[in-house]
Amino acid sequence: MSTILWIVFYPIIAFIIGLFMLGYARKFTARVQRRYGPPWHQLIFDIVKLMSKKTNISHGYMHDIAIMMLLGGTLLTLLFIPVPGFHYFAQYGDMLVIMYIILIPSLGMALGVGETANPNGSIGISRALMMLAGYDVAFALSFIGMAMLNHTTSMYQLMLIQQQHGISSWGIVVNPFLGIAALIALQGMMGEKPFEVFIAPHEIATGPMVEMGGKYLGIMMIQHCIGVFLEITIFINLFLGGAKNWIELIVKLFVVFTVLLSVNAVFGRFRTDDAVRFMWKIPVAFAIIGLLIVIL
Amino acid sequence: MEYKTENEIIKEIKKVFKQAKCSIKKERRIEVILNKRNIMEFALRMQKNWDFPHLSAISCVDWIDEKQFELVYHFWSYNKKVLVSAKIRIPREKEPHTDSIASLWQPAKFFERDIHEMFGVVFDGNNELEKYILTDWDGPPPMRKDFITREFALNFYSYREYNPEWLQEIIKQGDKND
Amino acid sequence: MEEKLTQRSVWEKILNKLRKRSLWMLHYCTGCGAIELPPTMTARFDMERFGITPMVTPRQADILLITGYLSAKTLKRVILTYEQMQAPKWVVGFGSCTINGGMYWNSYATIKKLDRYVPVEIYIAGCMPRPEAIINSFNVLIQRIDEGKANSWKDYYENYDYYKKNQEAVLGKFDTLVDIKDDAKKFNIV
Amino acid sequence: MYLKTILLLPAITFLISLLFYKTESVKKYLNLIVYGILFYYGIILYKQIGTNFGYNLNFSSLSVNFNVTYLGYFFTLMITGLTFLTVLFYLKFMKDENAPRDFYIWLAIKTFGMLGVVFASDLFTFFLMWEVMSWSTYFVMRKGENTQESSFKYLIYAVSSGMLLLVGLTITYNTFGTFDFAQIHNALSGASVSLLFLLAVIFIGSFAIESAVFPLHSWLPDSYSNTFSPITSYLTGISTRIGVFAIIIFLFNIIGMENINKLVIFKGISLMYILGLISAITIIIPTFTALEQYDAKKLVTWHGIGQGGYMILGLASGTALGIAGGIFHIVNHLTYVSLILFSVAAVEYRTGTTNLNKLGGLIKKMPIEFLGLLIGIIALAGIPPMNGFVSKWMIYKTLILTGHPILAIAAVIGTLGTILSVYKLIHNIFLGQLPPEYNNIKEAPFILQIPIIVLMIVVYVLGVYPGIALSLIAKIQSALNLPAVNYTLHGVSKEVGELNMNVINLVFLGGIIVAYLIYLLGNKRRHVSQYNNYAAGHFLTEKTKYNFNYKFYAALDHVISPWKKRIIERTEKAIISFTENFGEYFRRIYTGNLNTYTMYILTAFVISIIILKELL
Repeated sequence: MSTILWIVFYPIIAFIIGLFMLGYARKFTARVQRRYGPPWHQLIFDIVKLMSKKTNISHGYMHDIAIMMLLGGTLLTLLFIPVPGFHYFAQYGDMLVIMYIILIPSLGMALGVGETANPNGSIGISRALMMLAGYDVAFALSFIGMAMLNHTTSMYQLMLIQQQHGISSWGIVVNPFLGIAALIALQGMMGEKPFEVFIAPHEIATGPMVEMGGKYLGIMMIQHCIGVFLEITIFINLFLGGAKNWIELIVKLFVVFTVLLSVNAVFGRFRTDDAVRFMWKIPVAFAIIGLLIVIL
Repeated sequence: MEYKTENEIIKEIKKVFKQAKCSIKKERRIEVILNKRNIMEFALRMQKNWDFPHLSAISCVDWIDEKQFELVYHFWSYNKKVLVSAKIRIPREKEPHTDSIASLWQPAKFFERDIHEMFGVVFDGNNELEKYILTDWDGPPPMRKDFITREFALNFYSYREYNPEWLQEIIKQGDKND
Repeated sequence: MEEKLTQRSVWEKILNKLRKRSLWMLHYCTGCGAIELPPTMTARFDMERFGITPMVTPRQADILLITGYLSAKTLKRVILTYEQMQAPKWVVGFGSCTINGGMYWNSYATIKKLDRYVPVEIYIAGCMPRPEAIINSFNVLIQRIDEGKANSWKDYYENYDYYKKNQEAVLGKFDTLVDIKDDAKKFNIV
Repeated sequence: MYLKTILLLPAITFLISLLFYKTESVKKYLNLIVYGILFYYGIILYKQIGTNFGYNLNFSSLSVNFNVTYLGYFFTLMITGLTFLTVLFYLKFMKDENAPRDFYIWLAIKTFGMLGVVFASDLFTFFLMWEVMSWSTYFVMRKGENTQESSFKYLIYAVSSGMLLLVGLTITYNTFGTFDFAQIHNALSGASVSLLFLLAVIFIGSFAIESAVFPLHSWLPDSYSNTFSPITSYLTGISTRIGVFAIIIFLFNIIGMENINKLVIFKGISLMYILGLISAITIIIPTFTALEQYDAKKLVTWHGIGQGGYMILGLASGTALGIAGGIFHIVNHLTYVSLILFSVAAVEYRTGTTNLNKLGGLIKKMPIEFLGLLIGIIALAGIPPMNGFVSKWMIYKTLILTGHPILAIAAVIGTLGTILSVYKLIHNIFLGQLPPEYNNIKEAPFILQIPIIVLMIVVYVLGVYPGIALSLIAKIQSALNLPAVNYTLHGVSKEVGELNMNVINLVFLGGIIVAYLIYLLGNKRRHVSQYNNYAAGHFLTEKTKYNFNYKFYAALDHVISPWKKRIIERTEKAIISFTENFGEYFRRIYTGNLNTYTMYILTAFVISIIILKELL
């Protein structure tokens, strides 16, 4: 019975935390630019406005299904991530499964945006996939390193191992190189400023979201809130020892997010091939050093 | 004498075009008034023999009372650093024709297209004379002097009445509280 | 221009309360108005406090900001962009050029009264209004949305023929592939 | 006895195609029926696993004998199934007038060859059937325009692989005096490591050529994609996998598990590790060359090589889970690659081209092909609900747990390359703007859609219920006395680290339903045409080409191009030019005038006298 309750409320909690994280993100960047910035709960207004739009356009049934695949895939990934108090699904699929399920939302969106027949969208998707090829190498490397270190690929076991004796057993403390590689890769995965080329508003009119309006953009916003929560929890579970209770998780979420945002607020935007070169040079180098430490 | 290069150029032009009236307006500026027939040859010589590779502009002047258009071709020489403005007169009818020098200079296509749109002068030999600024405009060429813009604008577009009654109430409120 | 106060359900009132705090702006930067926007967005005046951020495509935008004079050629593009936007949408005319032609009042090319062609919600007077005027006008817009009076976009659907006639008087026949009358029925706006 | 009927049926089709050589229409339907029966027998062969049947050739002491093993049954299912679907697709795809007359003859011989290889129980029959198969593959590949040069290239590779196999055959025969697998296996345990090593290199080398492993893969893309599309799908699906079958037989049947770890070169590096490294490179290089292909068939055939690398990587890992993953990947690959190529062929049937730069926006006209291609590419990229993911997951898990980081990283990079090129494939064909010339295209005829729908169901069912195939694979592993993988109906059981595809599938469907409810929260939506699009205020019409297909991953190209040295193409060109010069030099001997010839005869006469004097 409690699992069903968790299954229903866990996505809602994740959505609310993600909502306030994004509100915090806009306030943080505003404060860095010495202005007040929107209120914390700004996203509630945005999502309500988008969902209540009177007219909506779509370019075909694939466009509609893509939006459902986007949100459905994110909810699927969310339920597979162990969180304090709920790890029922985590035993059915390990980290490898999560690394692949995370691709379903982006594939779904790519198909939907492809159908809108707008080259801005296609260019955005091709850049997003190239960025994926860039940051996923370092992320996979760091995950493989952690898995080989602890001889398990299940995220829940990894979390438990890291919680045995406090801070000293955290992934990032045990093997800092893998941790830093994963952090840089996370910057790319979240699409934060230096690696934000695929939704560049000036060059390709927000890339994939060019033809998304009304409720389509609303659902994308909801997915973005859950996605933010989801990606950072993966990093926390792998390298910061997961969390025993929700307060610890929220604190860690905001700390890691501040690190990402501080880079995001002050950086320009890499070109795609420079971003991929950067991603294949520095984080991969860190990860390989970490791996060597693990093997030898 | 101070205008050495300018006089040499004029001597050269005079050698070929006897009846052209050349005068030096000021330092490094020469004005050549030609007959409309030999503008083509003049332009060819300017580019090929007299080292004036740069056609900076073609402009058109509407002499409405003399019922003539005046086309001014501005040639510039990088080495001699002199600007020669060749002027020709064409009659001011509905669709005056003159031959185009687009074959010599690429930019001439653009200048001639502009003059065609604004003055209605047709340049034979330049096949790209469609509209590009006033694409949705089907009125007369607007830069001609006989086209009075104000009168056209007043009756083509509708204006807001300048002093509507709802504005007066707001003004009255404004007077009351200050 | 009397406001038809539609009797609004409670749900509509709540929605308006939330909707008013998030307005996404698509500015059609023509004429000299565009340069007034960066100061309103950045540190000194900070428009984002009211949830107003610039957006790039008409699909995502709620406000279409016309920031200067419109020639016949650009008016055609503005109409296409306006029809690509999702209702409820509002046009904000910026500066005197959109009100009555501004200093180009006697030009043969520019249109003089914007709201003959596209329903305009707010006009901001000034031969380029300062950021304070812009923010003040946005607050007026927010307040009108809150009271449910900002219904100029319905006007476009209701008497589309009036607008179409004016547009074709200036621009001649053109097709924006958006069937406004059918939209009005399908989304039961009329 | 079903084994005889299965081997007999291709002979019948051979006769039919000879009889009705001219009348294409009759030949098509008859062949379809016979291949249907063949497929039926292939399925019910399950009851007669273990039966064998020998037939000795009277002109020599050698004998040709076959037996049915679980692995044989596994491959028969795949061969007969795919052949039936290809013949069904070919039926409608080829118009009667430009259909090559002799295609069915060579197809019959090739099926006979493949079935023979799969059932062979000793090296001699194996070699015999191997030659029949590789020759008939050359002729099957010859169908279609401009296939001459590329299929000739395949022939050179196939013949050299056959010759290598012959060398291996002779060595085993005169050291062990027998051809039978079992006897060789027992004799090998006593043999010295160097002999074992020599045999391993020869045999795996020749099989590697056939299954297009990294250095020897350059023949595959051109030869497979220049022929007609159904043949491409047939060849990519099954033809190269017989090489993998041969590697399985050689590694686990002849050498056997126990003396595989004897093959250690020095300290840590064993032969299996090298095989793993080669297959890792086979995964990376082809997937990143597939990125820039602009022809759909070439792109998918390049992936054929890449996926082959996964299979061998699974086999080389040596653990129960890894081998099961490798074998499972064979059947997965067969299903989703032929699904993709059948969809591409259906598109080609209607539009006439597979050039990715010319197509676009066909989703509105051919939705079923789009669905087929979509499910195919999800499986090819290895994304959960489909079957491709399960075998890849097994391979990754073993590589990580047995401590092969480099192989695991190579596999991950390979997957990334696959995801990128796979999206380009579906985007350039089905998404984006529909070019005006394809405005009045209809759906592909129903016969072409049957194979697509059948394969779609198979890919999805195998994805959610991998247990079906894994049960057969477990029997195969125990038959080859390897540790069998402990599987459940929906994945892998708890001891090895739980994977339950059904849970993933159900939760995904649940997520989609929740998303659909939120979608319904918003107001109605209207479908708009592709010309009602944001183009910065521009009025889009049919004349404006508003599409992004050409050079889809230009930025990644800038990053990768310095590393592309085209090593293989350059070595091939070097070999070709070397043989040409050598031939040229040798040709000068025949000068053509008479007296040089008499002079040759005289010198030959004198030399022979001298030698004879020595001997006597």
